[in-house]
Amino acid sequence: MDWLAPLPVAVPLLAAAALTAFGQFAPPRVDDLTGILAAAASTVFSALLLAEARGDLVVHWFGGWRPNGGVALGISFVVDELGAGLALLAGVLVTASLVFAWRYFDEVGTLFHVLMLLFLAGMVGFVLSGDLFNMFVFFEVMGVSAYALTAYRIEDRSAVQGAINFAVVNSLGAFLLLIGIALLYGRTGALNLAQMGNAVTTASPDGLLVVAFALLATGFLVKAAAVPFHFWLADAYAVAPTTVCVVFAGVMSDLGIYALARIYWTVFSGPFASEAGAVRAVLLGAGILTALVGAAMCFLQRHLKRLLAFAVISHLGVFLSGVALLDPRGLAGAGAYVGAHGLLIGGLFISTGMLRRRAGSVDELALHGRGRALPVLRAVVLAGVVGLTGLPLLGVSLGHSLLAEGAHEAGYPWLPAVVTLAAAIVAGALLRAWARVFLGAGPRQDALLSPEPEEEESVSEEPSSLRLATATVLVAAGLLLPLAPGLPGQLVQAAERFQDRPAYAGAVLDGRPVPAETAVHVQRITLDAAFYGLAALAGGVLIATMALTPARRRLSGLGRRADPLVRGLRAVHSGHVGDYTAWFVFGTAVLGVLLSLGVH
Amino acid sequence: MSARARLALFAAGGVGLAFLLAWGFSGLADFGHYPGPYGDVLNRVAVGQRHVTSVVAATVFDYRGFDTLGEEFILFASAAGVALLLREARQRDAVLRDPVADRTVRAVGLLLVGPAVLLGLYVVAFGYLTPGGGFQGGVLLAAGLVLVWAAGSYRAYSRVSPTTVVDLAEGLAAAAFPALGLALLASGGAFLENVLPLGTRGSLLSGGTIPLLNWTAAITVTAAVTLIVAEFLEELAVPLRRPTR
Amino acid sequence: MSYLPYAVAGWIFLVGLYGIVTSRNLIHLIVCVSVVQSSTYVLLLTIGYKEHGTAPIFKDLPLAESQRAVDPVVQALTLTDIVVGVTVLALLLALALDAHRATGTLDPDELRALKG
Amino acid sequence: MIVLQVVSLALVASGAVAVVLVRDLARQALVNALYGLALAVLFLVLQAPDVALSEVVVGAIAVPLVLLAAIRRVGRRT
Repeated sequence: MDWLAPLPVAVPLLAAAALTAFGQFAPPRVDDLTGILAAAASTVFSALLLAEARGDLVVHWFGGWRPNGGVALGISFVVDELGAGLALLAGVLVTASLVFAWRYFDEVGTLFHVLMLLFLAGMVGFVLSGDLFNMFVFFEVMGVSAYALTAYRIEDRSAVQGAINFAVVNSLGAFLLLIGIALLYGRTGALNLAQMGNAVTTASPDGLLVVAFALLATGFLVKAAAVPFHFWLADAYAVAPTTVCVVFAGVMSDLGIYALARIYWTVFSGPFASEAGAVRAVLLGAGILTALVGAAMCFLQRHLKRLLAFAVISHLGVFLSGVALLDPRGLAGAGAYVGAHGLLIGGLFISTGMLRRRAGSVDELALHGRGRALPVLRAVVLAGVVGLTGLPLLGVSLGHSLLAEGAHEAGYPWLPAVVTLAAAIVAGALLRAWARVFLGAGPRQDALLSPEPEEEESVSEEPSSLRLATATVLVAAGLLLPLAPGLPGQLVQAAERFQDRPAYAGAVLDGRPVPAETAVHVQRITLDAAFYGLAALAGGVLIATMALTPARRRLSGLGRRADPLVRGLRAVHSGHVGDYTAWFVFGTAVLGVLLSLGVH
Repeated sequence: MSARARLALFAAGGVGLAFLLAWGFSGLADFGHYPGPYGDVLNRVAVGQRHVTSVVAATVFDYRGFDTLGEEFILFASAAGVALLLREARQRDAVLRDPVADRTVRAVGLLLVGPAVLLGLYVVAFGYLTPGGGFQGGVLLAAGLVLVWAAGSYRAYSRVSPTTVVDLAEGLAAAAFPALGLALLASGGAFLENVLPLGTRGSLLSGGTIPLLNWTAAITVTAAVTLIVAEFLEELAVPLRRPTR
Repeated sequence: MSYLPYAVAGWIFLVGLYGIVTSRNLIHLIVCVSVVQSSTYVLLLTIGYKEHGTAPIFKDLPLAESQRAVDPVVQALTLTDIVVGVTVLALLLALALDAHRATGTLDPDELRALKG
Repeated sequence: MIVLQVVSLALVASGAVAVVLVRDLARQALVNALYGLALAVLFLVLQAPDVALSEVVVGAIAVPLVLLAAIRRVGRRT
């Protein structure tokens, strides 16, 4: 069944090319239909691949060039469960967003749909590829289409600037990937991940390996928006069309974290085995910093899409922390988080899109009380926010529970408390915005929040039931995901296999089946995790209440004391591409030097 | 950040990055001592396995042909992206201006069209035997088409490469790559696995799928580069509007 | 001397970044991005080079000769890299033209609609 | 390492500096095209004729074309 592997990539590529060739002659709606059908087909193939990857890695050698004596001649897709799961998530979100976009992008002919399909193919190829340079190629397929989609509204100056910041910083990240690839190629004479891993299994972690890992990790962390490489994300997600944001926020950035985990476990886990503690500490530091900075910035926003963008950054920090534990439960936790989060945040972005179309704005203060007439949307958004915070058994709670177990095992028992703090602040911001928009709570002015340029649009349309249904389905799916039968155990088993380097190399290079899995016992939610989830929710309600009621004066008193910090944080997010590049260089150096010092 | 603070931050990071790069590069083999094995293996087996004389072409269109598929679609995405971003000039009916007024320059330019196109075709055709190939030749072919624009006038260029035809060519050629891959997959082999006869080593018909993919790439590249350049030149053909704010 | 080519690649990388950080014009900045990228071409090709090596193109050479040729793989990678470079450059330039159309400037100091 | 390689490496290293330091857009486009040719020479002496040919058609034809069009559009000094 390895013939399945190329299909989720080849089908959208073929559809994009055909749409370019024939779209100009086709009647209207053909672009919508082709887009949705191709994305749905890719989703189905990814789902089949996921089922196929349950038993064994799915390995497909392009051109039929099977490896000879441990040397790979060609390129392979190597599909594991976590990768197939991400491909499935990408397919679901692209399909949903194209349904949401029905009839909306007519003015540009087929271009929008062509780019969305290429974007999907890029994401899926990136997670399925077992070849480091091929990953770079798909990184760029994904990137080039994403930059263009971000600036869709070319008459909006912030959209164009957001796209420029996105394109420059991500391109720089891609160049770091290339240098890392060149270093590894110079050492191992290979590009296949399994072969590279075999070549350095017993090597000592010397300068070349440490630097190669640091550069590759940074390149992927740029995509995953770890602090201080995160600036572009808030800019791009705030301005991209809602349809595109659904996919950006729901899955694109997560792919960076997946790739980081992938190269660590297939290539570097051998030579770094004795120094894993240092790698863990550095990556965990980056994850925690990202979670907290993202949460703080989230609370300071009034532009709803930018607010959600910083929430995404905070969540990415949590995913990174899970992976950084270098433990199966931590990785499984990150996987569970990513799945639930992708669906829920997708639903929330669609909801902001509906608000914009209904009330002509995505400004929390301008929208004050204007959501009162939308009871269904009100419920959907609240459900999404609660699911993102961690109501026991629903939404991200499974992720949190697994991550907490992993943190205990890895010797970081305080990590869940930090994650809970970040989750509470994000929940506070989201609930504040929800209450202001949908209940009309709180004042209409708030000096604490970042000023936003007015961009009222004079549109007012009834929410279409198709769009409302899309948002509802995504939020419901995200909420109920942890209840899928057998999911916790499967995730942990998948994570254990993901971290089994010899089995991976054997399957890829020698066609050996991976060892049968051992049964694991996983609780759907631990008592600790239930407590932390409720604490985050309670903290969020408290923070939102304080932000909206007379108690806010006390909060702003607190705010004054923290004023230099807040102002500094704001000033750093300057929107200046030169600043972002300087931060990029600085962050790369810090990450690299810390890893070097830690490993040596 | 002030310009000075930005430079200071960059300097601090730059020193660290320079140190890191130096440390990493010091672990490489000395210049001129490529350790292998990937390239050495391909150099040994490619001519025998694929009956072409350029191992780079065999790598690009066969061993690592899937990279090239991705690369083609990067170019394809860029053409679509540029068309999306520069759509405004295309949509407005403005008075079109000729970019080159001098008649002698035009005549020289037109004279160059023939050589550019011939050179492009040659570079494409012999790409898997000698240096060159679909990409390099494709850019030359596109340059030939653009010369018609620069030397003639915008309207003449529009006649030589009307968007409809270029879009059709680009889409069909780009589709051919994954379609061929899927066809070979359906025939029981792997995606893009060659089943065609390999021909005599060194002849134009050697290499099985390699010449096919080479020409596919050439058409895609010609069309995509033409579209991209045309979008930029169209920007010049319409007068600049004052910014809205 | 044997590490000079790698040092040159590193140098180009940092020089290009310096250009981006200090640039006062988006088009200048975009060209600097392509300079950063060109360092990866140099690095890849120098890593695959062999002393006294020939280009990996074989007319009627005996098989043993093939082992004197330089690495064809890095050349294939660099070809892809160059295509990526020109596509990203074109896309960034298109974005710069849009920014200019919307704001009338290309100075990064003035293109800061997204703050805080 | 042969002399030709050292010379072309030096040329490329200084070419990159020149491209970055020239602030006038049209002049930078010209210097950038020359830098592309220097890279092509380096690739040639590194026994990579395919890559050199690519760099020539990209660096000396495609990039200058779009770059000059963009510069003409926005005006040389902005």
